[in-house]
Amino acid sequence: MLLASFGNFLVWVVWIAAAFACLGSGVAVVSFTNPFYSALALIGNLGSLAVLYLLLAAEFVAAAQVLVYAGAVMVMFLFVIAYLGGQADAPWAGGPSWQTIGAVGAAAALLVEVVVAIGLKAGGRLSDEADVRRSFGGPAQIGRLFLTDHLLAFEITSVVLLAAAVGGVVLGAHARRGEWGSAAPERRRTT
Amino acid sequence: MPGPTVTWYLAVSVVLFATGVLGVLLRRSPLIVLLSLEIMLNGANLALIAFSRYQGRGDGQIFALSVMAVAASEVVVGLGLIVALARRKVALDVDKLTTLRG
Amino acid sequence: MITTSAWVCLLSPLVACLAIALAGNRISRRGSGYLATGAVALSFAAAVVAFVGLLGEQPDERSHLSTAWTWLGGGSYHSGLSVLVDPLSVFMMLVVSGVGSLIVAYSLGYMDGDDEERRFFAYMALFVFSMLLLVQGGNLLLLLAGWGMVGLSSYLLIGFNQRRPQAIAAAKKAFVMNAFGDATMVLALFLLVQHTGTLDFAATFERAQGLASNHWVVNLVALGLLGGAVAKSAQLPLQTWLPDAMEGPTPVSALIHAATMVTAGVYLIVRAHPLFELAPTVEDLAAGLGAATILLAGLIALVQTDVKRVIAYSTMSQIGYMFLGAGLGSYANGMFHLLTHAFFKALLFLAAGLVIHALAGEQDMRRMGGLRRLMPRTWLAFLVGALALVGVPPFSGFFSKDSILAAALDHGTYGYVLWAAGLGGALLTGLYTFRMLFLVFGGEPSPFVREHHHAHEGKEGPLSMTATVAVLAVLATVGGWIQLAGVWTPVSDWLFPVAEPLVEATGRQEAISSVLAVGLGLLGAAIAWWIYAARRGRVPRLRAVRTLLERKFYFDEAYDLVFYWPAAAISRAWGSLVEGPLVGGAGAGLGQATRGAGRLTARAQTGLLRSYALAIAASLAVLAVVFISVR
Amino acid sequence: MIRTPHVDWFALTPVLALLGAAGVALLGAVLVPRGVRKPFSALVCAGGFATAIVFAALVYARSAEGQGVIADSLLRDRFAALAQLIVAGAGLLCVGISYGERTRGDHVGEYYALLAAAGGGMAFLVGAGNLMTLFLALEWFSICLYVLCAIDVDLVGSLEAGLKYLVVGSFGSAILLFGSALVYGATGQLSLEGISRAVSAQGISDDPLLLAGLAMLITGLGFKASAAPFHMWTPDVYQGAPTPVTAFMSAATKTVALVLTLRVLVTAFPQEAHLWTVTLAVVAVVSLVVGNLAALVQRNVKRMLAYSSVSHAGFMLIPIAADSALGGRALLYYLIPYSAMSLGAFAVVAARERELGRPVTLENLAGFGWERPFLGLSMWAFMLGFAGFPLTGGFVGKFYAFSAAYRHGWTWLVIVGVLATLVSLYYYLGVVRALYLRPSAELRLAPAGGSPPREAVLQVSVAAALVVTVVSFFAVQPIIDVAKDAAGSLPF
Amino acid sequence: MTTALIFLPVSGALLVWLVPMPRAWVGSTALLVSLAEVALWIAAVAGFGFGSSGLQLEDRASWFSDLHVSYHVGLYGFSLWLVGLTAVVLAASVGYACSAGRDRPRAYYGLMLLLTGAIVGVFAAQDLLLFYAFFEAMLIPLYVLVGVWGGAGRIDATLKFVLYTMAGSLLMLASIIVFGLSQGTFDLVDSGTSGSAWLFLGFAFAFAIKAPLFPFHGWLPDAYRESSPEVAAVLSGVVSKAAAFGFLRIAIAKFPGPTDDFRLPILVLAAIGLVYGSLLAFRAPDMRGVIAYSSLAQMGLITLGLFAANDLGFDGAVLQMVNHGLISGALFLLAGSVERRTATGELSRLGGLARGRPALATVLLTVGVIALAVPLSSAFAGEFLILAGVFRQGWIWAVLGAGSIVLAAMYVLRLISAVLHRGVGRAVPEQTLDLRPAELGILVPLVACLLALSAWPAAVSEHSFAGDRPARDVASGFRAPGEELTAKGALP
Repeated sequence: MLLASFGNFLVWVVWIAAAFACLGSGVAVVSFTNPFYSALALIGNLGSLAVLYLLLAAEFVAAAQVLVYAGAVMVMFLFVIAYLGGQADAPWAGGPSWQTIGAVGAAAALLVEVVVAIGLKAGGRLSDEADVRRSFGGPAQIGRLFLTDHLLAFEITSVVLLAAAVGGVVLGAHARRGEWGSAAPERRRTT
Repeated sequence: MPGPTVTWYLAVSVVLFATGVLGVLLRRSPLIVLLSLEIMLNGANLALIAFSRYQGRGDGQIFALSVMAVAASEVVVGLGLIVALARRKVALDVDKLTTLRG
Repeated sequence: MITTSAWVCLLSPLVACLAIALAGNRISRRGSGYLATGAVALSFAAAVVAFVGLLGEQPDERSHLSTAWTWLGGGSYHSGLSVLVDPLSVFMMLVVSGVGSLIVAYSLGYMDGDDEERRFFAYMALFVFSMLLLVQGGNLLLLLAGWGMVGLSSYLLIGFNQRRPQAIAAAKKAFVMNAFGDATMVLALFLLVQHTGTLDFAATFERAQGLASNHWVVNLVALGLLGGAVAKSAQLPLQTWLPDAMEGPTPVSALIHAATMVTAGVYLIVRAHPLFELAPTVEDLAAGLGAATILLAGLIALVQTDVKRVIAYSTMSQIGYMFLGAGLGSYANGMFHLLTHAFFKALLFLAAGLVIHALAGEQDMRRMGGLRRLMPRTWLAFLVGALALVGVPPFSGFFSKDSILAAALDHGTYGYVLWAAGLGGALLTGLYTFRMLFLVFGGEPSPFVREHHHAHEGKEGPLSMTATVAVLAVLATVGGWIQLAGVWTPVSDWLFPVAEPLVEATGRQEAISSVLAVGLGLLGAAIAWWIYAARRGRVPRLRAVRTLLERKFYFDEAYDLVFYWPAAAISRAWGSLVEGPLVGGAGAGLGQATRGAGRLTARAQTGLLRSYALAIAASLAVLAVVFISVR
Repeated sequence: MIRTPHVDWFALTPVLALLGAAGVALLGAVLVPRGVRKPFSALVCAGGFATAIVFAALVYARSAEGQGVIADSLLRDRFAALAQLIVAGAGLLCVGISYGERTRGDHVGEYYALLAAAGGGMAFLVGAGNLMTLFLALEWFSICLYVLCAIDVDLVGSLEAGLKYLVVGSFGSAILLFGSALVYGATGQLSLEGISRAVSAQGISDDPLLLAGLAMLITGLGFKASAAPFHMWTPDVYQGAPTPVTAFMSAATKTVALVLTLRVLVTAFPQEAHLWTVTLAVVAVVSLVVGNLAALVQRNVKRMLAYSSVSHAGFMLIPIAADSALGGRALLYYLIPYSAMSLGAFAVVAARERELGRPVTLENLAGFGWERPFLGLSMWAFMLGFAGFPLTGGFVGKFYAFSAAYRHGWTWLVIVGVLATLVSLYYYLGVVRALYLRPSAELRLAPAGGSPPREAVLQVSVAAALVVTVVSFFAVQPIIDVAKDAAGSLPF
Repeated sequence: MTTALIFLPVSGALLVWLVPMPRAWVGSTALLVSLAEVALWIAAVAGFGFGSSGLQLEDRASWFSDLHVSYHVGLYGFSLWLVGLTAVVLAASVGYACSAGRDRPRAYYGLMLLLTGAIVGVFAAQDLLLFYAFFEAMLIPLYVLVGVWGGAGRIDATLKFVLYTMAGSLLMLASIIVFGLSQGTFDLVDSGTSGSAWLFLGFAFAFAIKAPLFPFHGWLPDAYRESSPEVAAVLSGVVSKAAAFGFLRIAIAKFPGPTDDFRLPILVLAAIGLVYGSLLAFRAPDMRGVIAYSSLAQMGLITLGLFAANDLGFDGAVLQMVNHGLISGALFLLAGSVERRTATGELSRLGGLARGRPALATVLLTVGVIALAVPLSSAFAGEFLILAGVFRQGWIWAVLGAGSIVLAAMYVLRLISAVLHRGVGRAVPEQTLDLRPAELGILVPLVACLLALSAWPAAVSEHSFAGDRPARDVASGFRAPGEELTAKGALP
């Protein structure tokens, strides 16, 4: 009993730490002027999210999050940022424009609305969660689901990744030719 | 004292999502916009996993995993575009992408 | 037999008209004249046949309706394309085709050399057809059709000289004023259609009796018809077109604006007398208008300088007598005067035509004079016409006009007024007629005459012209002898089955009227002699009166003021205030506004990616609020 | 031991045909010699779409009763099959339009591979049976389209279009995803029918989470359908993207998005019909207003057509909002001539663009109708079809759409639609005016070396679009019968 | 038979477009086809049972059954006359175009023939949607005919024309949908009557613009001035009759209640239009302007007759439709002939054309005097019946009508004298030719028709409706006695 409540206390501590890290790094991503720092902050964000996933009994997802997301994807990000050189822009520079006001307003409105929705729901039945087996969220369960009910989702995911890869190749490939209007008539004249 | 309920996780996910929205709406650097999009997707992922736990069903996690892959794909294409734009010597500022307008 | 000849009478001028129109250059100018003359003569022959045919029947059987086909039908209303042959229509057929053939023949000479002779004769034939349709039409609708068609041919013939702006203007004026009359008539017809369901003469008149108690309807019907009659016959207040119509060639003036068309109003009143009799007020109005016209036209005629205009005013004045008679219910006398008037007025016009012809188209009396010596036979003919006009026995005018005056005496107090007006008219008639006679023929030849007069191969005109004038002179002399009131009344008897008179003057009334009328007429002539021939007196210098008369009592100006200018002003105002800004502008304004909105919408599309996302987020925020709050 | 589920491969054949074509084309990009690479990959892609058409028709014929595939993650029914037919047809025509595109350069193999892949994603999406496959398939074809839009990497406009599409599209997708998460949280279900069942079983039709999720789903779908106010990416992307890609997007993406909207709303949210019908009606009205007004002032033809597609989203949302079998029929009918007209119109624009070597505006379209009688006539027909004139299926489509609105009791929506049509006439006829009424002397572009050779393939595509546009007016009955059966798959 | 009447010209159009032939043959082929149409119409008259009521020469085929829309055509007496008017005026117009010569003959004549088919279709359609389809289909060729072959201001004129017309007809579409769906069928013969004022107004608005009635005539002056003369002849002579036909066949026959309720306002508008048009015609500076505004006046008059809603009014209106069609057609063609000779239609620069040009003078004079409704002319007959009919609704209408006869005399005479008479105008060259045989060959038949009608107006007025009671015929929905309303299409 005591152990359980201590466990819960510990969970709370971890949760609070992770949640604040998550939110803080999220805000940092949005606020840093240098994309490089933003990207680093996002890595922190992803890591803290992985902790939250663990608390939600999603071990496999948490692992994937760290490995695939924070690892592979963000490395790519950092490479590109390094390649392009960080071009900074100040999000709040130039005082509030209508875009800024609208952005803050819309984001705040969405936040409030969903929070209100959650609150209304929570007043009802959102607090009691289902009992789950220990294997919940483990690789075995995930694997089974991916190969049975969600086989198609699995396959689609691969197709999406393949398409993105092709896209990356197409867009990243070097090919220099003229622009509309200038190059085209020239070419025609030579043929 | 029970542990944090789904509601708390959801609150985090919503704030995260809103932060992402704010980033997309405010930032002019396409790189940071892409990062903000990632934050939005992660907010959604957190919600999915929280609900998955709440409902006791695994499909939310499956969904979240797929979303990760999708997010990666978007990043690939997005970065490719940004690189291509940078090669065209276009300033990396979404507010300067206004040849198409009106 | 009778109806066949009536159809022949009606259609032969139309055929001639179409033949000339279609033949174009394939027919010679002369040929077209002969064709037209022949056709009208054929009409006359056919009219005579019909006349003889009717004579052979009992008086109360003398009515034949022949329908070719249903001309117009709508719902249960039908009007046939039909001719009516009865004493009245035969009477008019004879006058129209008879005088018509004489005048068309006269035109052969008068129009000789004009390079648009064919057109002239086609129009003339068309006119005769129209006039015959008017008098023969078997129902009110066809009467109206003829009514309009004579207006049309009158328009065409007045404006025959297409290069003369005055001629074109006069033609338009005549047509439009007549169209006004047509319009009132058509309204009367609508009333009749609504209340009787038909326009056939017999049926309409019969059913109209049932409307006698409905004063509004019968009065309005009669008034509408009277409007048409007044316009066509150039009576007050629609008289102003007739003098202007003298722009037409002289034979046209003789045929249309003296002998036939302008008297159609009288025919209408007589034909539709059952309707008028239901509305005695309107009848009195008709008589009153006639009387007023007598005086007004006589007065204006005193100051006219154009020889044809003087005759035209005298025509108005004489038709005033006919209106007086018809309005009083003395139908046969009105018709009789119509007949004699056709003779002597045609004669006057044609004789004047000889003069004009000889003077190369000059019509101003002030430049004439002394023609008696140069054109003695013409002078004689003109004198006969003048005497008949003034009503000196034994010339034809005497017999017809005085009976009308006598009838007025049988009409109570109002009758006395009318009678007095008629007598005044007689005085004026003598005055202006002989003024004209003396101015044209009297005295020594003026310099102008000496310079311009040219004899036509030593004669006073081509044979076609002089012969016609001669015939008409004879007719103007003897034409009245077919009736002497109270003694010898074939005309009245002939018309009795169609138009039973309402008044019957006594012998004493006849005698008093005759003596006074003749006396006053001669008095007028004497005054004219005193001033214009003997040059012993002078015209009183009444500047105001003179101006009033010369401006024809300001009728033209008044009409311009009341009708033309307002219409033109409204038209201009609508054009600039309604058509452009409202009608055209409404559409354009809406279009502009829409395009403006479009420009604004497109401006919202800034090209800024972030604003696109913001639009989505903001819409989502709104949508979610609505969903959560409405549920 | 995992028991692999039974897979109804037949239901997947249209998708697989396209995926196969994409794969072969991709291989061709590497293996086939440069000289024949273009005809090869085009042929493979066309073959893929043609095969997909055949299979979709077969699936249609053999799916009188709808059924789920693999735990209902994919639905095999006539509704999906018909939509696949339209998508595949659009893809086939798009191949014809693309063939003459010059600037394809080195990436021709990848281009056709991505086109086929996008087609495959769409074909999958219309059958999506749960929110996960829905989101994934949406991303599948979206990512392909992002790349396709930007494939003219030499053109800043194309890249700009690609980036805008990517950012705004991902933004929309993220919203859709979050909405899916909320719906999932509220109902515990991902499958569309499961959601509806759960809602009625738990009596949570007024659940705020569910409703917030629904709002987000509608936003995400409205974005894909380019309905105002979620439309703002459309003009820029349509203008900037290569014209054949724009043609494909305007026809196929719209078809898919609208079909999916109908399916999701009707299948998963029948209990919320009182909310989403009104919402869609309002969105339709806003789309009509915004699309038509903004199109009025456009000079660039592609941009004008983009706004016109916004307004057509409005028109086609009307029958969806009507929430009835008639509405479903109306939508499915309307999509057929609409897709044909849209493809055809962009095809003509592409032809002109290739002649001139510069973007097509109303000014430089002058006299085109006389220079190219067939293309001009076709463009005329497409414009009239957009404007809802008779002799084109656009007329019958509008008629059905309005009928559905009236049946739903929304006469006001009919009036709005009618007024919007009136406004739209101005710019549609503006194109006809440019084609025929303006003398071509105003054109100062006389291409050096004479006009480029006529493209038989493009002309055939335009002819096919024309035939569909016109025939759908005369042969309403068979098409409506098909649409009726297809709409019958949905639980109205 | 009716189908043949509709599709003979359409197939002629296809013939002209598709069969290769020398340019010179195109015009004569088109002329031949339009003459064949006239011949076909004569055959139809010969086989027409004027005595019996109900629809004749009927053809029917289902178009799409779920909404009960069918291809249903047939003729009543009055439609037969209007079809004849169409055939004759279009034949004359095509003939005129042949004699004048037109650029791009294939396109031109094809469109003219297409227009013929569409107009005949309007008069024959017995299904509301089909009616609408034909009604709109008229606009398609007209838009190009006015816009391409018109005068300097043609582009704005066409735009105005089309937008105005469509504004009305789209509202009509809304009305059609509501009416058809609420009746359960779109068939005009099968459907019953409706008491809805809004629907009535929808239809009335469309027809009021098309006719046009005051104040919806904003498009009229430009369209009639800027189009080529033969197209103006068709516009004012025939196309405007489609509106009058619509009033008669749909607005009045299907909405007896609202017709009663709105009689006064419509009569007021018609009467204002009559006076207004006459006054503006009196002021118009050019030939076309005079004819255009007189058309406005005449359409007002016809509307007066229709909304008199009694035997005389209906008969007169039909007669006057035919009259005005022929008159206005002939006048526009004459205006065209004059403009070809003098290069202007401005009255102040014309004049003196009569002398030495007897054919021109005779024809213009004849048509003119018929136009001003001189008694004994067919126009007089028509006006007489109309005004006698409307007289029963109130004397004021007839008084205004009669007043307009005077005004008509004023403006027609002004026109005639300004063109034919007075001194020779500045714009009239000395060697100006008379009408050539080709022109006479076109105009003389028109004039002959008018003269024949003048001799026997009852040919039309008594053979337009069944029996002696047009009003009853209209009220019964043009059904043969005893033929009951078949509720074939009624929805459950």
